[in-house]
Amino acid sequence: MNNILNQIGIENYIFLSVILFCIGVFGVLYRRNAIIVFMSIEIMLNAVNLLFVAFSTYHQDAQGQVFVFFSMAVAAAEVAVGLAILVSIFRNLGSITIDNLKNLKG
Amino acid sequence: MNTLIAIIGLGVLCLLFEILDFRKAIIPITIIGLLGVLGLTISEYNAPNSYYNNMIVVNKFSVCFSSLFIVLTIFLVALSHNFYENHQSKLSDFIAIKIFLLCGAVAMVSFGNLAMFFLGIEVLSISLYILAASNRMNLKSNEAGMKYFLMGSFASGIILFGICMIYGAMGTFDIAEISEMSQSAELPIWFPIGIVLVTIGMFFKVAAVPFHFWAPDVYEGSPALTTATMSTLAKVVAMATLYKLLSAMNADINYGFQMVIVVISIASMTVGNIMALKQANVKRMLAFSGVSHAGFMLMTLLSITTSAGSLLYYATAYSLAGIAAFSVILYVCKNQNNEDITNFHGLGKTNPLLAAVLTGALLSMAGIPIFAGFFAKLVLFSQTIQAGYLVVVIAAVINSIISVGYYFKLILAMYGKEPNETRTGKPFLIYAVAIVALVLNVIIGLFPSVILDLLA
Amino acid sequence: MNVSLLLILLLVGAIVTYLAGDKLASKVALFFGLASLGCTIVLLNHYNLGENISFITRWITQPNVSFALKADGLSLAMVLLTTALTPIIIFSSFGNEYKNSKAFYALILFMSFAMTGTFLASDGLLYYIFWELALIPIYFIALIWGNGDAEDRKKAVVKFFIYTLAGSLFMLVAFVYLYLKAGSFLIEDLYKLNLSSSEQLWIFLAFFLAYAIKIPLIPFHTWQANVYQKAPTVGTMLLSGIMLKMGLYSVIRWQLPLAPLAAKEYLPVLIGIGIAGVIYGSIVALRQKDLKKLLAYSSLAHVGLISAGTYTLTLDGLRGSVLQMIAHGFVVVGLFFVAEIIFRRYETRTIAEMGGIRAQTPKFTSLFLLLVLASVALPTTFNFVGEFTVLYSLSQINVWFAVLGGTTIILGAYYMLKMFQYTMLGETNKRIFADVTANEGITLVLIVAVLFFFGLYPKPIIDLITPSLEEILTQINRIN
Amino acid sequence: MNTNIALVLVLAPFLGFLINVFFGKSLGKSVSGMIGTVSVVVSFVATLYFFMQINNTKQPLSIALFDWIQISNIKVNFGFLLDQLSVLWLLFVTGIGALIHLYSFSYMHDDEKMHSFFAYLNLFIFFMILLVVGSNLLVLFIGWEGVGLCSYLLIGFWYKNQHFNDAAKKAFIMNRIGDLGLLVGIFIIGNLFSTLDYVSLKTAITGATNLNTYWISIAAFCLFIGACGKSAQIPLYTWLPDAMAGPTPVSALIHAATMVTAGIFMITRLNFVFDLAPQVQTIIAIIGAITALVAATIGLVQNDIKKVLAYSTVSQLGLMFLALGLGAYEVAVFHVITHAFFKACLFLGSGSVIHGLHGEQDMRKMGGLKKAMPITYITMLIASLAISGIPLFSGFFSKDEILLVAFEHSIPLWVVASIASIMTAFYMFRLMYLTFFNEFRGTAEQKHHLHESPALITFPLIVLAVLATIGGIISLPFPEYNWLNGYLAPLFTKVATEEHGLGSTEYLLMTLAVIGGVVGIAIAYIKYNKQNTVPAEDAAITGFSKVLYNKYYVDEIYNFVFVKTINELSRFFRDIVETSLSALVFGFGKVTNEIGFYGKKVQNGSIGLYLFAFVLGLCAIVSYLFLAQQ
Repeated sequence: MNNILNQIGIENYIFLSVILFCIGVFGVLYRRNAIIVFMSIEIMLNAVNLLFVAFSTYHQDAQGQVFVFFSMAVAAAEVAVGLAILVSIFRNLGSITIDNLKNLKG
Repeated sequence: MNTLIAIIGLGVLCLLFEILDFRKAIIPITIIGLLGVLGLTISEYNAPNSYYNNMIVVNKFSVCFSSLFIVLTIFLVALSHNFYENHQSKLSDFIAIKIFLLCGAVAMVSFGNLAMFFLGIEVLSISLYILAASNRMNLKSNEAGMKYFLMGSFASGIILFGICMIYGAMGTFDIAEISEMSQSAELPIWFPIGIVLVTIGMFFKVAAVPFHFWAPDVYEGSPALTTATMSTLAKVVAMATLYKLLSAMNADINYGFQMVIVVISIASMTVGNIMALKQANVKRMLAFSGVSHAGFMLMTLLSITTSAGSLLYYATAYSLAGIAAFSVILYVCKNQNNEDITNFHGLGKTNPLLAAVLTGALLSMAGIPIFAGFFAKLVLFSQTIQAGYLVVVIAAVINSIISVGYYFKLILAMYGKEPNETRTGKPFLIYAVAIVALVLNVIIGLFPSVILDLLA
Repeated sequence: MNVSLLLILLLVGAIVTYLAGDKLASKVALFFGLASLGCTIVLLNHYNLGENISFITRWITQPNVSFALKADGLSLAMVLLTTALTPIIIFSSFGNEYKNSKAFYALILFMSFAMTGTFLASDGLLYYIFWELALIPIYFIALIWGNGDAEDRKKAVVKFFIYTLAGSLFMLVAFVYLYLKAGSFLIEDLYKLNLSSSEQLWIFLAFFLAYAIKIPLIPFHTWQANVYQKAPTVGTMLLSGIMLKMGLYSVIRWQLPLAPLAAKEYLPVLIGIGIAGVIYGSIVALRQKDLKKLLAYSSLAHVGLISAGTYTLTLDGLRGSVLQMIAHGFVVVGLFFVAEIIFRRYETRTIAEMGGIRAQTPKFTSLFLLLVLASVALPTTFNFVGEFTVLYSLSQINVWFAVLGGTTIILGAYYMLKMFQYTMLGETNKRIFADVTANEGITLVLIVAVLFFFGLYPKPIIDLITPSLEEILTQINRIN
Repeated sequence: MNTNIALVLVLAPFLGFLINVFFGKSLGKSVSGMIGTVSVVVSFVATLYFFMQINNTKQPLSIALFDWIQISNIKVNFGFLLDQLSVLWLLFVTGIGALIHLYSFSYMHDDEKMHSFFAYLNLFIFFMILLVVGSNLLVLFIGWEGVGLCSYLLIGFWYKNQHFNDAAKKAFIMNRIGDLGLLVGIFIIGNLFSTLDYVSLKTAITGATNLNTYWISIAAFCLFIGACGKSAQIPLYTWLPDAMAGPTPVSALIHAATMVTAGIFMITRLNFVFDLAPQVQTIIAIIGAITALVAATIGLVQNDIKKVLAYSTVSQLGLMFLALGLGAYEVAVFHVITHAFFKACLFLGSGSVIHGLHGEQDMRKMGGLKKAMPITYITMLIASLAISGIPLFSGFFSKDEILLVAFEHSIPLWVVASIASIMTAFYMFRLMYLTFFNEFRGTAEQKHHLHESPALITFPLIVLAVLATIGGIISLPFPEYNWLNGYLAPLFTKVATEEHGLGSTEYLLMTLAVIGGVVGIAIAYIKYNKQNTVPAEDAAITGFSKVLYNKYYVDEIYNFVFVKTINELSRFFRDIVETSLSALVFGFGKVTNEIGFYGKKVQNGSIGLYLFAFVLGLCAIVSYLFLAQQ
């Protein structure tokens, strides 16, 4: 493990995560389908998870990996709630495009 | 620590009551339970301690804010009785969620480890997502929930990324260690980046400009009691957490960062107040007012080493006024489809007491003396001037003037117009909450030392 | 025995009045008004005997705020004005029926509580709190019990509230700044500060904004006429009789001693603003159609002169201003009451719809005329004593100030007599005008009696205020 | 003792005023009139007491009552000063006052508000006494403003007529213009000498070595403005003719004999100040001469009997100011006294005529009243002869002294004054002929009711006519017989005009003046008695006499230049400035509201936008902190 990190360098992990994170961000910004937006958020979270693991190895410290479990659990809970909301929106509206959600404004 | 466990126990108890069919006892028992927890919390005031490898740190700061949160939750629970009259079967769920929300809140001000901070913030947020969307059949509520959820989890992602950067820089999640290490000369650039990202995530939670756009929409769409929760409890929690985060990690608030805070603070006040002027929906108006108050509270970050007391005072004043105002709004808009200002016409004639309470609450928010809001602003101004930011204070003063414009719109509606409907019933709990909240507000207004000296 | 008793009495009075119910409210309020007047007189007696009737106790530790009430001659004179006018104002309202009168009278007493507090407070923050508190009751009085179109009224009243609040918030900032320098809000500690002249300038300006709006000085007066017109007469009396004196009093008590260098540097400008107010107010008053508006502009002119007197920074100027404040308080209350008496009978405030009243009501006419004469400062009225002293002090600065300020003698006579002519004189009005009732008569006679008594014998008041004004003057002239 | 009598002197009319105000109506007309008259008589008696005393002892009496106003360096006492001047003045104020009260008893008997008339008259006497006896300038100022007030009340006595009210208001305001001047003068004196008390002022001035004559001149000029207002001199004279709107006794008392001489009193009182300001004295003399001439020319063509007398008063006051300006104070005082006698007599006589004709004042509708009203005729004739300066009548002596003094100082002034005197003779006899000679020109109804006025009216006329005849003896042009100069001498710092005998020049001048007077009378006789001309109707008046008839259009000019301007200004302030100031304040609110309105459009409900703003904010902060800082 340590070896690989030495070969590749922590910066590259960071760059990868940042790129992944940005992909997630752009997904959230540009996609209009709620499910895909959820997935983009998941990409963001997973990018961070990746970085956590990398840092964990970098610091030779297990805390980072434990934190990943935390974040995964939280993400799961979040998505569960999100999907539930989505379902009720679909029931009321018959669509899951977030552009339809413009009743509240001004 | 005991607080946290007791609160969770209370939440579980709530859910059990439903199973055991003790529905009627839920609210009284919860209130009594929360009062007990309050006592328990206060007893720890003079006994700072840390638990579970510093996961939880109990100190004066956490005790004070936790107590405030518990008090606010008591009010919110008391208001639930009337609000959920027609949803008796779900009462326990709502109450339990509120209590879990409190859990998250307490965790957020007593964390000793970033993991605890993250957990707390997520528990709080998820509970709020649920509450926001809790009126399933109402599209507005759905929309509010969805907006809040999407933006909230986006912000959570940012916070998580920030935490990750901090971890990358320091190799630990423990606040005390981070604080110690941050004193050293050579810090990886990741650390400030992480701090900034976390701060931005928290700016979102307190709804500071330009991260505030969710607030009015979500406040408007959510059921009124949820709006009350968000605008009082959630806002105060987020602000306290941000404060604690920045002060506990001994983060280097350099000149550039202070400028950012100055700009965001002024922008929040200004945008919030100006936008509030033209609102016809009271909840929306209070949302923007909340944005501006966030701007005020952000001023405490400019003198972070000394301003804990004033933040506590401001938060208490603001949230008590908010509770009082929302209890009146709950009463007035009970059977209405909307919260338009027209609903308040003639309240001064039909319900003079409630009208007086709402007036008092609004005056407090506007910062008129003898109400706590005045002292809150005074202390804030004095600290900020001392920190050398006269500009911010001038901006804040101008904003206070603008804010009077919309607060008085509501007062005018209550006293200047004829009532267009009869209002019946005097729900005891709503009256009680409204009056107690306002009286507490006035008391701490008359004796500010009671609160200010707690964190001196 | 100390002055806090007076505040307690008024506050308790407000509460008891509210609890007494609609029927008894007016009488209970009058009782407390008279009781506070009695209390003031007793306190005055104690003060004259050299007893200490001040009251001070620590209120808030952090920030360091004290509940400090200091009674010196100046404060007591203003308190006397307040507590003397309050029962008169309450009594004057006996002829009217008010909806929800318990709240109405409670608000009057509450307002007089706040104003008394403003005059007594010797702690900056306490003073500020009373200052703001006084604003709230008048807002509601004008809003709920006012007259005219509801929308217009709302606009005027809200403008008034926001405008005055806007000014005073800057004063708050100034106070906070001073506090950070001195570590206390107590006036004695603030007096000890050594501020640079630029600091003084900013502080002066912050105070000036608050006071210029409250007094009001031109061009900050735009709220005044509308609010005076829209507010119920009782509210107008409170506003013009007492509340605007708060601003003038504060100039003497707070603004000048705290920032004397700025005041000295801009002395001609400040006096100029005051005098411009005299001329402008008088000229605008000439062509007002509404009686209350006319009186409002006359008030603008008078306070312009008073403020010019205070800004002379001489003992005469200050003394004349204080005398004129008290005199103006009484006369303006009387004149607004006259407007109310006419309104009770003719349901109008438009001057063109009046006229020919004199033939029907000799008593009322005489009293009205006496008030008009007092207002134009005829010798032997109290107003003359004040106006003369102020003009004299202006002449000491520059004779032209006295000449320009003295135009009030001419213009004041012009608009007041014109008003009197078209309201009272002329062919007998066809509508019946019942002569004043006993209540109305007593009120007017009391006011007139006060004006003429002190016009001939102002010595007690001069003796009361002079020592404290001298003290303030030494503070103004201290060398940093 | 003296204090008490002085208090009685001052307060008796005030008591009369109070009684009449509060109980007048219930007491009935006769009693209220009685009280009014008696109270003035009491004052007169008290005055006589003081007169005797002071004439004997030559010592002025100072009476201090209480401290009134206190200003930094000056304590103003409410006190009285009874000296030669004030007692002399009091004598004719209360004396003529008593006579006119008596006269009013009958004259106003038909008026329903007789008690308030007496109340006002009493109040006037009270203030006039205060004006005269005050020991300092501020007490004088009380009286000064007080008499102005009473004048206002009495001009507008018939308040149902708005024109009368306008006249009253005009009088008050023009007086107040003067009052401001007086007040400023008082201020300057106070600033210069730290006292307002006459006695200490005099000591301060006479004792001082280096006086600030510049400021003293300005003070004197300001005081003179005050005198102009009260004594109706150019440019502040226009109120006096209008003041004839009041009842005739008022015109006689206030606007002829007493109040309008207050300016002369004040200047005489402060002669030591004016003596230090020669330029101002010149101005006074010139203004006085011009006023005398201008008013006389206007008087030539007036048809209202009271207007003629009013302009005559203005003209005579001008002569007095001429004397004052030339430093001949005692001469001015002398003329004040004789003028009070004959002018009061003339006014009361005209009142008697008006009374007889039931309110008619237009001389074109009179004529031939000689037979119907013999006493009125004779007394008025005497007074007219006096005013025209016919030898042996009182006016001859006083006027002649003025002309003499004028001649000594400046020929042009003498010429102007002489022309004014000739005109006086002309218009007075124009008045006499139009009123009393030839045939009656009024309605038959009026003719039927023509009668001599009752005794209460004729008695004062007779008394005044006698005084007008013999009044000259108090100051005969022979030094050894000149009682007045000797009496007043202690007042003046400068030695009064050299006590020279009458040389040939003087006799020549005297003759010239007499001839002038006779010529004036002769012209009037030819035109209005011989040719029996009746002045044309208003519309038919043309040419220069139209300008004269319309008083040189001064009222119109004043109206246009001052009243209109100030009213337009007021309208401009009210409609434009006030509105725009108000709009400015509202503007702040409006602008913020507008911004709020557009802000609402930004908040369009789209999550995409919200998130975009979020990311934008994030990028901005991060780039500011980490890129801009590098």
